[in-house]
Amino acid sequence: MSSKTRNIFVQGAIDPAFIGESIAKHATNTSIGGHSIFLGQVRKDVINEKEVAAIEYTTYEEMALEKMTELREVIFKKYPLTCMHIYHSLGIVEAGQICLFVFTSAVHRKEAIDACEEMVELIKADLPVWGKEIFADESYQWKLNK
Amino acid sequence: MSSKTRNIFVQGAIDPAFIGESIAKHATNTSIGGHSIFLGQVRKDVINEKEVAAIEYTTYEEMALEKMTELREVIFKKYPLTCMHIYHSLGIVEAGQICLFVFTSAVHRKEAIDACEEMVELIKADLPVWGKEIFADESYQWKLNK
Amino acid sequence: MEINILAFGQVAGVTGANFNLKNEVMDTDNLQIILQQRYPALAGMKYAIAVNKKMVHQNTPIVENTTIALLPPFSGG
Amino acid sequence: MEINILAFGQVAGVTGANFNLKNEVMDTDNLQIILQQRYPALAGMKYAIAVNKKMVHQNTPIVENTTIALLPPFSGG
Repeated sequence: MSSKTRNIFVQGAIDPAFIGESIAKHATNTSIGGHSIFLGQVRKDVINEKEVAAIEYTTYEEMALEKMTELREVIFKKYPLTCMHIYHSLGIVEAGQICLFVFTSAVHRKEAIDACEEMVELIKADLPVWGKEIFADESYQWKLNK
Repeated sequence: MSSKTRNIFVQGAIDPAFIGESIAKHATNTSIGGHSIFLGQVRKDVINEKEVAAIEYTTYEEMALEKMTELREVIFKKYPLTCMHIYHSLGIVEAGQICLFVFTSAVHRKEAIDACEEMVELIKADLPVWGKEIFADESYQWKLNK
Repeated sequence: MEINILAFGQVAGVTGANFNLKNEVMDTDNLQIILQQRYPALAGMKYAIAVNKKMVHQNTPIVENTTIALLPPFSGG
Repeated sequence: MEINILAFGQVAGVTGANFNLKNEVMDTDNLQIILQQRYPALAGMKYAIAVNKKMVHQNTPIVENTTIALLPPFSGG
């Protein structure tokens, strides 16, 4: 594999201030005309009368990072992006906190928007990550992606 | 018009730190599962060998705010959003800086993503805002949206 | 009847951002003819007309206390 | 041949995150039968098998030094 493998995983929630800082870093790239960002936030879903307090994420890291390199190549081949940054939480992320940050930038908005949406779908479908929904009483169930 | 008219305009560039803070505010809304954000950034395009240094935005504010109220209603009727926030710059925005911030949130990602994309297109097409591309030598030309 | 007209973008560069017409102006088609005579530089400049903050897509009467605006193609975002 | 198996999510809840099989394991179909015997709680639990970090979609031979992983449906994001 020729592409560099990047780590996308961060421990715990993704800090909104970090998202602001990531955006700010792109000011020096003056060929960019549009950024598209998707953020996944943990929902306090109510399941059988119990509220989800947090999701605990685990991954098969080696496989996930290989897969991400592959997915990045798919997206960069399909869309003329200036750049793409992806972060996914591991460990506990409380309801209301950010667990996924997908950030694409391109000269024109359409490419950034389409690439971001497609990347989110690929991550949900193909990345070996598991979410365990933890209820306030410490019982849990495994999250299912739609 | 029954809906409250909100001001979407900010003087100068939109600060990435403000974007981070806007995201952070949504942590208390734990029904949200996905946020979609579009950011427009001023490009240093080269036109006839001259670089765009900045865009100066002007608007017909009264009409623009009425139109935004109308566009908000269109989008909220079509998509089950939790919330939507829109900011557009007026005055000078330098190349590399953010001039448009569209931020949608929903229980499920699809609605947030589709609503954000549609709102961006509506803003580009229907909002009475004009951008004057100012070159380094202080000459200018009027921006054209595609 | 004196009508006040707002202009924006490149149109404002020709007419100024705010000006009055003392002519009798019947409707928006009539307005365009008058503007063309007064500001020859508008020739070939694309613009729409808003009457009371709504874009008009066909000839529209102009009555007392109407707010008229001349809007070149939008280029926000 | 002893093979080492990684398990994740709800499958790991049954088998542990990391375990060895000392049986002779020919291929992935064979592996599933062995796992089913050893861990009856896997019955009705949906999982895919990755061989050397690639998902397998059909029966695949298991040779020496193969990395096997049991992957329940992904639920990232």
